[in-house]
Amino acid sequence: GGGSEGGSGGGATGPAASGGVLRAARPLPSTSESLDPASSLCAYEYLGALYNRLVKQAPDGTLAPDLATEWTGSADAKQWTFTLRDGVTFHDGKAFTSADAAYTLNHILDPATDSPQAAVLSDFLDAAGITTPDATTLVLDLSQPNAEFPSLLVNYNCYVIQDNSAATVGSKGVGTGPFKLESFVPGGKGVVTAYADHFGGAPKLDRIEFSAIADTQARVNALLGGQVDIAMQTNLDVATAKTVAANPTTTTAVVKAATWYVMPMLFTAAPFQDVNVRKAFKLAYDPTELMALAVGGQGTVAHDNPVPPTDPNWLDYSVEKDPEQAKSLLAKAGFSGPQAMFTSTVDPVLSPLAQAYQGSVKAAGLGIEVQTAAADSYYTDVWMKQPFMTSYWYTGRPVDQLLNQIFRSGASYNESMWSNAQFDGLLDAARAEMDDTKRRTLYQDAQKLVVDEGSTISPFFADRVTGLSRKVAGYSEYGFEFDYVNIGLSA
Amino acid sequence: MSSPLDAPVLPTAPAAPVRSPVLGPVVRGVLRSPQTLLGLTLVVVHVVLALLAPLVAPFDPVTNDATSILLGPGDGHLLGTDQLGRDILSRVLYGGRYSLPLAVVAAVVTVGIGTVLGCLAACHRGAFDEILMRIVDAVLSVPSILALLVVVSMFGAGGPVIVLAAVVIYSPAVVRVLRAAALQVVPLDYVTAARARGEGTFAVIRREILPNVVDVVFVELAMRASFVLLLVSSLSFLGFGANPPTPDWGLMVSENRTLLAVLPWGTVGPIVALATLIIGFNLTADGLAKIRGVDRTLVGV
Amino acid sequence: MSALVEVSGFTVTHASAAGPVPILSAVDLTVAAGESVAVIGESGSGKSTLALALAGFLRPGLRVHSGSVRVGGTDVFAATDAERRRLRRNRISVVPQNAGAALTPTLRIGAQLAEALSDPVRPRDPKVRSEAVRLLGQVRLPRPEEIVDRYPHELSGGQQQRVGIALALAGRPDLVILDEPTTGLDVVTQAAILDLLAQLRSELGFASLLVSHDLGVVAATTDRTSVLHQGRVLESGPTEEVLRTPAHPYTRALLSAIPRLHRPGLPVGLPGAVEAPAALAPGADAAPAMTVGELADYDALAEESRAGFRPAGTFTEFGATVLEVEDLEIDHRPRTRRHGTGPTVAGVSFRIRQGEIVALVGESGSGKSSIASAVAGLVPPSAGRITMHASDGTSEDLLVGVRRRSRGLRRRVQMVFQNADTTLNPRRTVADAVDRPLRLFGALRGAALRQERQRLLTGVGLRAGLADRLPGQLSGGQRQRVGIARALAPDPELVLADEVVSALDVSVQASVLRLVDDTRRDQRLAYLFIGHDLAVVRGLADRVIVLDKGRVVEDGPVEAVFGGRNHPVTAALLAAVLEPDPDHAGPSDPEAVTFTLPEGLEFAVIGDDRVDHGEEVWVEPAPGHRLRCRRVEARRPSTTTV
Amino acid sequence: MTRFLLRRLGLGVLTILLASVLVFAALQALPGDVAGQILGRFSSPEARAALTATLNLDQPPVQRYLSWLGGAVQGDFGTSLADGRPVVDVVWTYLRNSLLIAAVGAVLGIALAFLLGIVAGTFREKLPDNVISVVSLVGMSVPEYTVATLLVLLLSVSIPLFPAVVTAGPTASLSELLPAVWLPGFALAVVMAAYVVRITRSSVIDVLASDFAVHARLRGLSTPRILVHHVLPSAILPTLNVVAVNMAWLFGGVVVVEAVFNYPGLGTLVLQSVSNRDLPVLQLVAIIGAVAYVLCNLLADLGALALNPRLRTPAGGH
Ligand SMILES: Nc1ncnc2c1ncn2[C@@H]1O[C@H](COP(=O)(O)OP(=O)(O)OP(=O)(O)O)[C@@H](O)[C@H]1O
Ligand SMILES: Nc1ncnc2c1ncn2[C@@H]1O[C@H](COP(=O)(O)OP(=O)(O)OP(=O)(O)O)[C@@H](O)[C@H]1O
Ligand SMILES: [Mg+2]
Ligand SMILES: [Mg+2]
Repeated sequence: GGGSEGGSGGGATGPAASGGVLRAARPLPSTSESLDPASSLCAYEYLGALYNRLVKQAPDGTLAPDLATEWTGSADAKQWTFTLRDGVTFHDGKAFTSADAAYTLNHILDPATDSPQAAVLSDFLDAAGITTPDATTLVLDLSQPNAEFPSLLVNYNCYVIQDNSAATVGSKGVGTGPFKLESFVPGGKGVVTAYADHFGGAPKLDRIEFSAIADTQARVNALLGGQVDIAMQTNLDVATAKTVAANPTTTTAVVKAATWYVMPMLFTAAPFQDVNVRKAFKLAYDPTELMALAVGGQGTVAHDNPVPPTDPNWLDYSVEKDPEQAKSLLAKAGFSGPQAMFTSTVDPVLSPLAQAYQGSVKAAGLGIEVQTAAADSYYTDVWMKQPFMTSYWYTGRPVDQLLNQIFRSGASYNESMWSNAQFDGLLDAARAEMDDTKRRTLYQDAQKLVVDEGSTISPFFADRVTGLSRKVAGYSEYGFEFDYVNIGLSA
Repeated sequence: MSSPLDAPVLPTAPAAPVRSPVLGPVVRGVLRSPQTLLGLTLVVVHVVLALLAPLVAPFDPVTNDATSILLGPGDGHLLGTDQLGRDILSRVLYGGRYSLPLAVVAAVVTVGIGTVLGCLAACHRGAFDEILMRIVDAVLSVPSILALLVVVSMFGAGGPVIVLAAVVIYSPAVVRVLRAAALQVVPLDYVTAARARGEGTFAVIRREILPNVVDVVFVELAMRASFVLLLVSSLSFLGFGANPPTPDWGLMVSENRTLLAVLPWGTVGPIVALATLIIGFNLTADGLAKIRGVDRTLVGV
Repeated sequence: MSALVEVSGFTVTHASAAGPVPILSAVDLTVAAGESVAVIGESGSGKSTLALALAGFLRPGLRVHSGSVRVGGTDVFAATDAERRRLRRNRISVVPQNAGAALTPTLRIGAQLAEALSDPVRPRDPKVRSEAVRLLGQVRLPRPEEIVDRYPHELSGGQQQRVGIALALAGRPDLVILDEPTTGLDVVTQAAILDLLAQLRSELGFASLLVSHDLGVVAATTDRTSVLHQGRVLESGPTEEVLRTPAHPYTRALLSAIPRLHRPGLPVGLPGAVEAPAALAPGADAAPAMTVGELADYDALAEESRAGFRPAGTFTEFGATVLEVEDLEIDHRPRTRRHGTGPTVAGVSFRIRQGEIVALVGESGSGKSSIASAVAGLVPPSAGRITMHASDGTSEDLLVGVRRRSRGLRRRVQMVFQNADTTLNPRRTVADAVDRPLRLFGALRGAALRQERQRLLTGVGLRAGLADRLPGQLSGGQRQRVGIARALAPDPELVLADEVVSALDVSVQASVLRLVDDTRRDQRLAYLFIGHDLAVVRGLADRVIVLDKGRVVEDGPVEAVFGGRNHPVTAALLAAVLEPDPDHAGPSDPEAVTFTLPEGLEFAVIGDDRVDHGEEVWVEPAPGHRLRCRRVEARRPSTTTV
Repeated sequence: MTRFLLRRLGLGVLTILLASVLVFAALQALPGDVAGQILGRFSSPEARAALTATLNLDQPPVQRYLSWLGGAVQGDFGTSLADGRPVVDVVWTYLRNSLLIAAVGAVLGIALAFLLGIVAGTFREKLPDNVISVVSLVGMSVPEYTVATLLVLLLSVSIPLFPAVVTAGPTASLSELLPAVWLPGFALAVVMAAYVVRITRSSVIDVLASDFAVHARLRGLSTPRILVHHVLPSAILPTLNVVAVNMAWLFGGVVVVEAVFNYPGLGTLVLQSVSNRDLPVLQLVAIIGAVAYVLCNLLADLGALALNPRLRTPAGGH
């Protein structure tokens, strides 16, 4: 498993009184959003309230039981058996059985769903491999070994839905989670109310009212104006964090290393086909400076390793930055620049990041031209098309999924198009290895390859500073986990 | 007193030597109107600052400094620093270098096109006029935000695109205004005289019509330049403006707008710069238009 | 009994960089109750300023420097706002120069009258309304019950002027100020309005102050006259005395500059004001009086005016025909909508010889300008022929538009325009205006160009120093002369002069007219001269064409047309002319040279529907003098009024 | 007069038609892949291709325009590419919201502008005029989001009078929206008034200097009477067209103000739809904008007819 450590600050973490209404502001991904967890346009903030997964992530990054109480893999890492929780009921009163779990996986794999997670799971699993010997057992036969397979089910696309509910789940949101849906308007308001029969205990809150607010500043204004109690999935920049903390009614809490910022260099395009150029681009900058400028130092330096230090499989390895060597490498490669670097307002950190990088590499004689691309076509027209750009991912992906999805040759999200047979081989070997220690070594070797030869610059992991009302208590969030049961209002 | 025909009337003030019949009154008019003087001063100060920015700015506007992030005013940074540790005052001072030429070029191109088409329409009533006005109406009727987003999505951000967007959005309105102004002039005798001499349309426009609508042209230039400045800042707000780290005012405002409550100068500085330049443009144009004889603030469409 | 109005030592100034500049200088003026006083003077002499000051009004920018204006004992400028309002409502009223602009366009006539008749305003009160109707009746408006409900623009200019008078009379004023009450109107309407004012004054007994530069009007309607010049009253006295035996040399010069019907010919003009007057000396209450030298200058001017008079008919050396117009027809209506009334101009034929001035006269809208425009190629004629003959015997067709005429042909026909304000581009200097045709047609450059420009400007009597000025820095007369210089620049053969002096002050129009006369004498220029001032036409032109609704009703040599029995249209035009001379109050005697209309004919009148009844014939009482007549079919009495 | 109105209506229809062609052509030229925009960053290429085919985006543009036009004249504007609902329903939701703030902005803005413009024009070059002129000049010189942000900081964060943003989303009920329309309305009113004040002012000055205003004074009428009955109708006339253009702008150009207040109006819809490449929605929004423009101008013409009797009856004596 993987993940990041929960953290928080301010008075938001004390125990909550029971009862009350939490008003939550959330970003607006699309007006076509849906409550179907498998969908690429799922309404993320609702999922944890409405549904459960088979397994979830513990604060230390290891796997923890959710709807599955136990799981075991065969010695060849090709068969996984999940024992399911008994006595769990859906919001509509029906009992949760292995059929629902199997349906969920089939729904994800169904090409019609076009789930992003299908690409990850379909390498190992197809409908034939999913069997339910009894109501509380789910057996998965993989087409190839994967010792980390259960960690792939932590993904938020893998929330369990009811058998045969594909057509309705998008709007009805029937799950087993601590809250049940009262109303939902895509791109608009939605309300969930406490589900007293939740297997993990009834939530503290009576209800949560979600509203979608597209503009970050508007979300913060709503918080400051007392219209909402929490701005979810909103990283406050340094200045805003100050403003929010200074306001008598609001405070901030920190989610450590919540976002991984990355500058992919297109492996297939000039000038990055040349390993010297890639190395030079990585040697030339100062990650501490980048972190200080882009996120006000609020984060953890990454040293070009995409795996966060909180992950159990993390490799503590870094190459000393050296602008002089970068300069000579560039000269060796015959690169004189300047290099265009794309950024966009899709995330507020991208532009400062690009500018910080631009300023930092001046010492190595590397010229960068920052170009802002339209936010609405950034991920269609620039991403994986332009040689050099800024990008970001939420942390919380298990290491296996992270490396396979974003770094393996030909993987669909391999945004740098990096391709390295040795690296791919290490990943394959790790998947077949059931011994945890040996497997960790393999993953760490793969990380070293990424750092040394990879085509991505990963300066830092940024913490997420969340703004909330001082009334909020029991707030806890890390990775893709949000504690909906214990969050509430202070007495 | 030679002949009574050209004898000056008695009593008479000593005739002031008339040197330049055009510049003289303009200079005198400017000196006499405090608003115009203020406007002109604002514009001149902006132009001078833009030219001399490297000399007067205390810091380099694009050099990041991780050790002085988000400082308040003081300590050598008169207006404080921004998130990347850059001196806000220096960025404000440099800001004119980007916005000023852009606004001027966009305004000149827009008003140029609008003036030529507007005058042509006024001279050639009939089919040409009708068709042109229908097109102008149609373009005007398209919500400008849509036109703007289409242009920006098509061509990306940056200076030339802003000029193009300004032309698409503003020139139809300029055509209308100039056509209306030219229509006041076209029926006058001196235009008839020129046509009776057999002068070509462009000669008539250049020699007879244009000099008499320059006040309108001035006002339009100032107005469109202001609009472009505001457009650039709105575009930056929407993420289509200048490329960072250009010290553009609009970009600065949008970069620093979250700071408004804690470090207001990051936003207030560029807004003051922007507003003073716009006020300067407008006061100057109003003043010049008034000196040129007609107070036609009325011709805004 | 003390005077109704007492103006004493009244000086009005406007601020300038050099100090206060006087607009009125130590003016003294009295108006007794019931009296009619005239203020005359050139344009800009301060007549309107003085008149409006009696109502306690100064235009923005002007202020009282010294002296006072008392009306019925109240100092109007010392009075409070409320007192002044009361004064304006009850004692003094102003009849505007241009009632069309002085009536609020968005209010019905009835509402505007109600404002003057009731306080607080009760527009719907039937009593107020019937009073309004009565007032409109009093100013002789037909169907006043309908007119109260109309908006100003739904009335003709003459009717608007009557409404203006009604508004002025509503408060039963003691004094009515008439600021050029007829200037904007055509001669016939003007006569009617003046007549009405005279009648009303004898009915109601109010005093009046008439501002005018038209001495004919003054002579006909006022008891006393003050002559204003540069804001100073030069002389005052009984009107008859002032006009007959003016005491001041300036008045003499002014009076002799006016062309008169009974003494045909061209007088010498006055210079006309250009330069701004000097600022007041510190501590002075008014501008200094004229010096002895200045008085002597005006004396010399008056003397020159008498000696320099150029009687009509002294030039007869006409050359070959230059322009020939035959059966010209002009239709302004779009080709697709030509039903109803006929074309604007139809069946017009005439010819002009070298050195000849042919005048086109007729009421406003009769098509005079349209004909000139067609000759200039700016308006396409719908039928007929226009031909330009050259001295070498060749001729060219003028039917085509100006763009398709050869450069040579464009050079030979030039235009001079009516309005001195719009004839020159206000943004281009005098030199620019004259140079343009020189470059275009003469291909002159550099020194040759400057020399030729110089020659032209001197030729039209303009100092060399004026070349660099903008039109705004010239007087109206000077501007008009530049317009003429521009037309003469390409060395034309035919000049189309459309109302070239109508907008000018009488005092300066004389010099422009002499200029026209000079050029035809010296350069044998042919002129098509459009005018509505018959005294001017009589003094200048050789032949006259009288138009009515686009048709020629009479044409012939000036002496014949002005000296004999006329077509009723011509007669109406002549009857409306007022002479400033108390001895020659009316037009020349229509019965002086008589002729009898042949049996069975009557004068043809162009009906409003422009459909001709009966067969038309031309009657020629003398060689070259034609009158439009038609055969009487039924026993229809011949029409003599229009 | 009816002829005049009919002509204006005819020209209006022509304008709208022309605008629809222009917009359609421009939208065709937009780069980017509709399906990719709709399905998001994490969609598969196959799914995108399939969607392109279902949306008929592979047909030639002329044919698509004609079939769009065919539908449009029957009131069928197609379905939204983004969420599959009928475009009319989608747009109506946002239009309703826009109408709310446009109404607040227009009423407040016009009232404010006329009032200030008349005061400034009447007291020309005196203190009230100077103050108003400076304020309006500043008003038109600062970016609109500055005005909006200041309003939020002032009237919602510092003094919590109004909600800072709309939390209810596009389909919010009227009662949810009503408290939230004021701040955006104020912001729009301020932006709009800044221009109209200046025009009203100079128009009032012009009219006050006209013969009829001077003569009304010479007839001894009181100042309020002169201002209201004689000056006002003529002074407002030349501002009508500017007001009309500004009102039309309220229907589509207020995206920045909407963004600050998270207000779900047409501007937001345009922004979303451009990013989604939701052409049918954009096309309808453009048509609505054009209709608004034409209607506002028509309204201005009607206003001119009401104010100016010269337009009602052709001039001419009797
Ligand atoms: N507000 C003003 N400021 C400065 N000068 C003015 C102002 N109003 C009038 N004048 C000047 O005062 C002089 C007298 O003007 P006024 O209108 O009284 O002349 P007038 O005799 O009525 O002329 P006209 O016959 O052309 O009507 C003119 O030279 C004019 O330019
Ligand atoms: N370009 C035009 N289009 C349509 N009608 C016109 C045009 N020019 C003149 N008219 C009409 O033709 C008639 C004659 O006009 P014209 O200007 O020739 O008269 P005029 O005798 O010069 O009058 P005035 O003494 O007022 O100058 C008028 O009724 C006028 O309205
Ligand atoms: Mg006057
Ligand atoms: Mg005419």
